[in-house]
Amino acid sequence: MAGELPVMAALLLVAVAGTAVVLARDPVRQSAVLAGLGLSLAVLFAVLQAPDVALSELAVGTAFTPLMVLLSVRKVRHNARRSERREEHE
Amino acid sequence: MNGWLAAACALLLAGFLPALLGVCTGPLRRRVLAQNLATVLAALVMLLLAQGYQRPSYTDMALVLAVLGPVGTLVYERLLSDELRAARPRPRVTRAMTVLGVAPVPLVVIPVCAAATWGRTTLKLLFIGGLLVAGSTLCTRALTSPPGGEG
Amino acid sequence: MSVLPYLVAGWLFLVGCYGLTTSRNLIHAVGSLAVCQSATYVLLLSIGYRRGGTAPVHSDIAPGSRPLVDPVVQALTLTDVVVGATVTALLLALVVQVSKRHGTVDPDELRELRG
Amino acid sequence: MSLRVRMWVLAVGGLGVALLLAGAFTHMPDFGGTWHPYGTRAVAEALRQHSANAVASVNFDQRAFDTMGEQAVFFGSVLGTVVVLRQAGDEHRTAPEPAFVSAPVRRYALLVLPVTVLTGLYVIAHGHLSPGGGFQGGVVAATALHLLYIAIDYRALQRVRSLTLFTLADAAGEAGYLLAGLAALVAGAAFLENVLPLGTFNTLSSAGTVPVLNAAVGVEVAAGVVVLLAQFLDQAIVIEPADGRGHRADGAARAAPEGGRP
Repeated sequence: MAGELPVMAALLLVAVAGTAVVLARDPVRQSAVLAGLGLSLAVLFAVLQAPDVALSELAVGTAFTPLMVLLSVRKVRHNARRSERREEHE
Repeated sequence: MNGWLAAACALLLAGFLPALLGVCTGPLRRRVLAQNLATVLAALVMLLLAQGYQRPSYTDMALVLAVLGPVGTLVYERLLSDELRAARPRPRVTRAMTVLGVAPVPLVVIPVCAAATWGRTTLKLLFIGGLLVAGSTLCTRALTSPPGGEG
Repeated sequence: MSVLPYLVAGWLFLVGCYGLTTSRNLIHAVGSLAVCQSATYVLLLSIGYRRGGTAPVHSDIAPGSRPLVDPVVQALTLTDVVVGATVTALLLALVVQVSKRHGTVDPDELRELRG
Repeated sequence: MSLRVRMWVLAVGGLGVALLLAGAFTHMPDFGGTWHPYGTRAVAEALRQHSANAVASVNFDQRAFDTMGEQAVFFGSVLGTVVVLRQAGDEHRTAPEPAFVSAPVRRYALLVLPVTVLTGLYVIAHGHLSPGGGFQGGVVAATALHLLYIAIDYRALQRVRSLTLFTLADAAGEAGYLLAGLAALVAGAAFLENVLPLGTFNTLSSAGTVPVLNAAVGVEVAAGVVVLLAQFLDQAIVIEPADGRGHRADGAARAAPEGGRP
């Protein structure tokens, strides 16, 4: 039972982080929490003896996904501002 | 469960969990600073796990994390620098975050180095430790530097 | 205890679905979908775990010296993590396109626009 | 559907799924049990094929055909993103603005960039020995290139990143995997069968075709991620919708069919 303590701790972290991702309504803040979920998942995979999967999750979760989300947010905000300006114009 | 795994558990619950909660709540700058701290702590947990499970090959995870973690933080610095620098943090906060991000690294890396067999693994561990210290210091500095502070 | 990891996987899936349903921003919905995806990773790897086992990687241990966890589920998960991230990218690209067309990414406003 | 109706549907559906999952979980093999019939056989097969990393052996040898499917999904997603985010006719490109990045960040990024690329290549090259492989290392190497954008600015990245070259590399990786499979057919074996000499266990040149397929995937993933991020960077930074004239033309074009309908 005591041997499973790391697994239990990592599962707790993943459950907390996953819930927080859903509850963070602002996409920019959500992307930071998503990176946190990626880290927690990587730790869980490491204690489940899956270093290959943990590497995969780290490679994708730390920089790639946040960069993509932030770039999308930037474009979406830009489009929204433009659309507002257009409505004011009309 | 051996001492290394116990240490990893303790670091996970006493270090990583608070950092994760910091990422989940609060204003954006605090979240990004906490995320940087969480990256460093996660890398240290990986090192402890590698030693605890007697698997030197697990250190690759810490290596990748040490290399990519600062990149993830700098992405925010680059794309949201206006929002992040809207308010200047107190110097005390800056100092505390710098110490929190650097101090645990030698506390973990040196014992793990001492326990591991001398050779390529030691060099790799020291390299990871150096990367973690440099990345953590730099990210904290970049995130807390005053607006328009380019040199 | 023996079902706790499965329960966490189920929880992640359901909470992701909740986020998808109540989302007011398509980018947030894509993030919630990523939580649903991670539920599958947790479930698969929990099935493959073996108490006292170690990774099925023999670069630093002798074959047969220690019990090993299941490599098949790990192989399934590891490809899906990377492929899933690119599918997320495709969804984000669609969101960008929607915002370009309609100037908003709120699903409710989009429904009103369509009439 | 109003929000209230939607919440009711979600509650009923969620409850149903939760009950089904709970029912299924109680009948699943216990967490951490010793019964792993597929795993045991896969490890034995990996050792027979001289592949130190059993996970890589499953991916690129025992279930290589399945990985080809995964790779096709990857390729398709990249292709779909390129098509969805391409520059439309009424959009134009602006020159990206130079950015001001503080000197320490710039120095750090330029020092770490080669280290990150090397880490990525190391992870790809040792995929059949230690944890890692083409999927993971490819993403690491591709992320490294974007340190140029983070530390300097987009123009620096554009100067280094030839999109044509990376698109070709993406296609070459996908094609390389197929060709390696076809080569096995030419050699008189089944598609994607491990036909190369197996080599010495736990050395770089072991496990037959596993490192070859691994490298093909690594090239494809690295190039694919660069192409993917290039689309997002272009959209966020250089592609601007047409202003003024083109804008009104767009509005007029949309108004015309609506006006003509009644």
